[in-house]
Amino acid sequence: MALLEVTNLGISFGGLQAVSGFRLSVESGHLYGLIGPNGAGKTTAFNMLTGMYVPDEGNITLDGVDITGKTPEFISKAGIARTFQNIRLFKRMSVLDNVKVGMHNKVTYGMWHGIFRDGVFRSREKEMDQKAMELLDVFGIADKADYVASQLPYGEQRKLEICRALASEPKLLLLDEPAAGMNPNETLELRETVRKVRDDFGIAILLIEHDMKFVMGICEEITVLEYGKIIAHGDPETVSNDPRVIAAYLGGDDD
Amino acid sequence: MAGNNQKKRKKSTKTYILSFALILGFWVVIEILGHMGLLSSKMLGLLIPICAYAIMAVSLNLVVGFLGELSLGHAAFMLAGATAGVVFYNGAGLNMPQIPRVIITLIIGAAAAGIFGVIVGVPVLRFSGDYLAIVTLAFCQILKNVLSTTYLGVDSKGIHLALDQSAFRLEPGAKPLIKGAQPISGINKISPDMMISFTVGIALLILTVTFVLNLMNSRAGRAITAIRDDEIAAKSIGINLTRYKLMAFISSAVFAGLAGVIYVLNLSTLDFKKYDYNLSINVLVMVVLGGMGNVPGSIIAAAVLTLLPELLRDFSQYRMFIYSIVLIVIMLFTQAPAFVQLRHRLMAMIRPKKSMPEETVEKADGSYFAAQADRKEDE
Amino acid sequence: MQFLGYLISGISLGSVYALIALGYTMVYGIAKMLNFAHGDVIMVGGYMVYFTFCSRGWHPLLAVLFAMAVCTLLGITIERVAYRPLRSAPSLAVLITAIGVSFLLQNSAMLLWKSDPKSFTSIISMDPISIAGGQLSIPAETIVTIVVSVIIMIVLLWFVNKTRIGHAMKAVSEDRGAAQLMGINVNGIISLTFAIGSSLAAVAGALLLSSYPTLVPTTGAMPGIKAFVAAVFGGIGSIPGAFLGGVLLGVIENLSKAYISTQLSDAIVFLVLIIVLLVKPTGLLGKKIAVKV
Amino acid sequence: MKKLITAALTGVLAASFVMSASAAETIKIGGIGPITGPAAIYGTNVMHGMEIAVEDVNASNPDLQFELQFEDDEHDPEKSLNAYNTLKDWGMQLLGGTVTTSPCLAVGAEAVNDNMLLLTPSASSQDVIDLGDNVFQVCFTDPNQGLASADYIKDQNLGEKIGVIYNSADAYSSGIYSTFMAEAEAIGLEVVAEEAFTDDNSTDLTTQVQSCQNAGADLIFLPIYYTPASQVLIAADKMGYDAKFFGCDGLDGLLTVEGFDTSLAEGVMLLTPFVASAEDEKTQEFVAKYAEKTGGDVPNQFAADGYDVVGALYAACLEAGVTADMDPSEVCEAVKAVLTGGDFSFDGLTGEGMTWDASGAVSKAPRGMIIENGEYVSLDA
Repeated sequence: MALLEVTNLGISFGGLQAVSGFRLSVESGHLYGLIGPNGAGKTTAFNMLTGMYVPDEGNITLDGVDITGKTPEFISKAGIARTFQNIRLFKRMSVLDNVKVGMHNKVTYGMWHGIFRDGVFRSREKEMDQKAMELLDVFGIADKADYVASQLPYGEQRKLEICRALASEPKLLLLDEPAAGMNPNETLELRETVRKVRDDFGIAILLIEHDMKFVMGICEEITVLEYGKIIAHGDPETVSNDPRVIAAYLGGDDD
Repeated sequence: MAGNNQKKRKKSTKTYILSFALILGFWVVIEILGHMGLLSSKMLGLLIPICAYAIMAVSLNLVVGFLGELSLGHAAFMLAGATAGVVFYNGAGLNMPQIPRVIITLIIGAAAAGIFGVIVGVPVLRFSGDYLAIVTLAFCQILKNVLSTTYLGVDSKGIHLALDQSAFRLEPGAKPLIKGAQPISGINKISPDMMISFTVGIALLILTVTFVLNLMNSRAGRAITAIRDDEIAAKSIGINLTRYKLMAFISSAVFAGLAGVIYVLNLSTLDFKKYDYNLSINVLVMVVLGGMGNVPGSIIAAAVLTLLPELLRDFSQYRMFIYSIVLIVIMLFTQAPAFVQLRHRLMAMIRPKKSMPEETVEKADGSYFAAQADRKEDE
Repeated sequence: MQFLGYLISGISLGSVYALIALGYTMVYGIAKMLNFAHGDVIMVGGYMVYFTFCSRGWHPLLAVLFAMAVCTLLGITIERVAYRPLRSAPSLAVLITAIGVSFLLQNSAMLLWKSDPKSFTSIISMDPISIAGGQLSIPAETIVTIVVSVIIMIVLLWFVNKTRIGHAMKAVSEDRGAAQLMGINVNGIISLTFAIGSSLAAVAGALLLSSYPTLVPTTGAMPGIKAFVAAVFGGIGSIPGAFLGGVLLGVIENLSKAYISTQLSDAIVFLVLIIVLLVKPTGLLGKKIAVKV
Repeated sequence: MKKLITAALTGVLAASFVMSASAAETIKIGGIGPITGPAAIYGTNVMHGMEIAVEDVNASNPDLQFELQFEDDEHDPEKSLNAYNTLKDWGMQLLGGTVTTSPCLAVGAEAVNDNMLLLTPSASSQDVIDLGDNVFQVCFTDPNQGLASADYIKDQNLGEKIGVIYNSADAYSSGIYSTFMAEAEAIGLEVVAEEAFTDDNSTDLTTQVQSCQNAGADLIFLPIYYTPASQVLIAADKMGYDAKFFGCDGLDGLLTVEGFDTSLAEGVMLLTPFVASAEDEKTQEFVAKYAEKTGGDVPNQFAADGYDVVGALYAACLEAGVTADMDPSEVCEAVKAVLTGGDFSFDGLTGEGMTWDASGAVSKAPRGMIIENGEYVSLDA
């Protein structure tokens, strides 16, 4: 059985059908792409997958667990982590703390352990520090662990956000336009990072991206949305040759 | 990597050291001077209010600075704690030995404020921003108003509680504990020796500061600051928003309750009218002035703002006029971007070698008060 | 008939709240700050009318215009000196400064005009209107206040929605940065907002005191807070919301005084506020703010 | 910035070390009351009254001189304690204060601990004098006012159906109200409406007046201060409600509210110990001096109470032979002995032959007054 199984997912806002009939099957260790013109409903799909929106219809199962309409907290614990289109870091916390917050449900201890700073607190914190530094090291920003997140350059903020998502040890990582606003060099670097994440962590990655080169070069399977509906699905080559996709991109994309 | 870890530790340790050095230093100086008989009555009289306001400011900082929500009703928790404490202190606790009496009063005050914190927190935390502010203010007004019409007393027939004076009949000789809007009087001080009361106040302040700092430097505290910085991201990481918001809110209430108890025991009288939005705002001024999320800053600001009007006594009826001007000028000087830059440039001239990461550390304290502004943008 | 009497006095009080809340909501909507000193500008307006109309016998209209001019000047000065330097500072800093300004105005008034109360003569010299065969009389002040509030609300709505400057105000309200880029003079617009808000405060002061004639340096404080509550109640930033919130607040306050308990009326008013907000978290007519993920 | 604040704090501490040690040639009397904030009017009146009194007594006898320092408390118990401590540092030997009740409860408790004699001009709650045997009042105690009012209304048959409008958030007002209600019940006075307001909703009192009207009250008892009372009168006038009004000493000042149409106060009755328009020489002299000091203001009963505090303390000090070198506790014992000794009586502005008993309450005759043609006229006459 696939890691993530989405069937017939749909949601509407005030009469506007934002997404309908969305389906997806994701296997561990693979890279998936979700593309489409602006307003096609890609982020909305992400929001349903992560519990930010409650879908009107359809089913989502992760690793055999039904997560349809569950709270973000439940879904995060079940194993989905995400990043955001317009980076959402904890701006005034340190880089290290951002990652440690990511481990919120992985390394846990009760409030009173923290208040009394007992052995449990110390060992857990040590564990967190260690894991967090390792993660930061993977992304090459370990030397900036004490910086305030907002002080990082743009590209590194993207990296940190991925880092934070990975800290929750997800089975599936959702990346919402990870390359947005990056220069070609940074994009190239990011491509390597994403691959590395998939290989090192052995998780599934689903990403939304406008940069076609990026998507085509990295994803193994691509789903194309237009007006909330899937218009194409398949490997990069199939998708890029699909006349409907070409039409959609030539006609509708203003990006 | 190891170096970074050390630096990190250095940063939180710095806050701890600064906070405790401040409190203990204050205590030691006052104790020495007090025992030498060098303290003026005025200074002696200000000791407990300073402790109480410092506790209030530090606890409000938990909500405003760390959780990033504006509360205009912090005085309500102080009032809840003070009232519950006094009812015990003057009621059941009247004939107890002083030490257990004070301890139980403190516990009851803290518990009552905590319970009120739950009652307020559950509905209030569904709001944010100005709506949250107005609802906390509303709860403060409600509590004050309801207490001003409450009559409570004990006689041989048991406990009498009424919301109307005509329904309240006590046996002759029995003393009412709460009699409506009339201030409660006859509250003995913790100890006739101000130095002992002061030590109790300092101990409670240390308790508060330890709790807040430890909380903020733990998993729960990170969750709270994460919620402040970005609710949506915090949610996506699997943080239970309600749980941590309530945690911050209720902890803050509990300590406000403690502050209420020592404050009212020092004052010997409890007048519900005093605990209104003006008091909440005064504490808020301390928090903003001391720095959002800056614990030692809150303590210093509480002390300064408690002392300032007293220093202005010589100006007689002009003193509140001068106080308001000073307040505006301080705000402009510490908060206006133009002044802040000027200050930084001056600082840079004095300490030109300040390295980048250390600058970072200061910012991590959140002492540049960006909480409210950022959140506004997000909305 | 008794009920009608209570209702009318509630509407009378409510329309005063509405008038103050309109000023609050204007400033909030455009400058995005809670101007805690708004109530005290009302007080200053009240004193201005008192000294010109009540003491020197000016024509009421002239007195109100004079008060509006003084308050406008005061509002612009406050904004220029105390708020503008903090424009890009966090809004809490501005809030605290506004509280400082509020203290300053109250204490200045106390020093200038002493703390003893002054009894205000109504600027409206018409007789009360009797209805239902004299069983019920409605004070002329009530009618004037309601009419003036409605007119001001409509004018404000027209001004904001139909004029060039109004559009600029909306733009500043939506996105200050973008408005600046589009060549809108943001500082000018905010000054203008304060000018409008403060001149409204003068009118509110004159009408508040005509109905409730005690004038002391703290006269504006409590109505200011109540109007703030009313503005939130109606949906802060919304002009019709401020009006509706104000009127409802007055009615609830007076009806709970009349039928439930005079002692607990404050508690009841605030309880209703909380319940309404729980049901409708953005206030009665507030815009729903969609959080973009 | 932090350093700056720390430096300031240190400075403050240093400044507060210095204990005052001025020459002890005069007896130092302290006064505490609100001279800023919403209650400033009361404190300011008391302050000026005390100042005038000190000038008067000092002129009367060069051998015993008073020195007055008056501190602001903003009608706040906390600030009041600070004021008290400031005065202690100054070397205060006698305290004439505080003006308002709830601060007086805080300061009184401290004064009892210090054995500092406290004579309050106007903190009228019973709780104040219950604090200890060194706390005395110049004003009537609230319960007495409530009691006297109910009895007076009954005896003089002033009204059949009584309405009460009181400030439920104010110690003075609710104090009088509660004894009034108890006494009314005891003597069979019919109270048809009890209407409260608080400081937070006192902007509009029309509903309360309306309720009294609807209940058919023919006399409204107003145990409140004159400012809200003027609102009640205006509201009643606007709705054409013709009732009698009866109040306590708080109503004094009604006629002097700037801009108030005094014709509305016509027929208002009040129990008050002081009227500024009284013909007697003492009052006239005081009113003149007060006007001179304040640039034309008319004193209300608070000013007179303040004047009497100083006067009574001076007389008691003279009799007790208090000298400037005595410490506060000695002064307290001496003055207390005189005040409660049984044969001390003081003729002041607020009453002839005032005496005190061990409880601390004053005994003086309340005067029933009615306002006629814009003047107070004795009701008993």
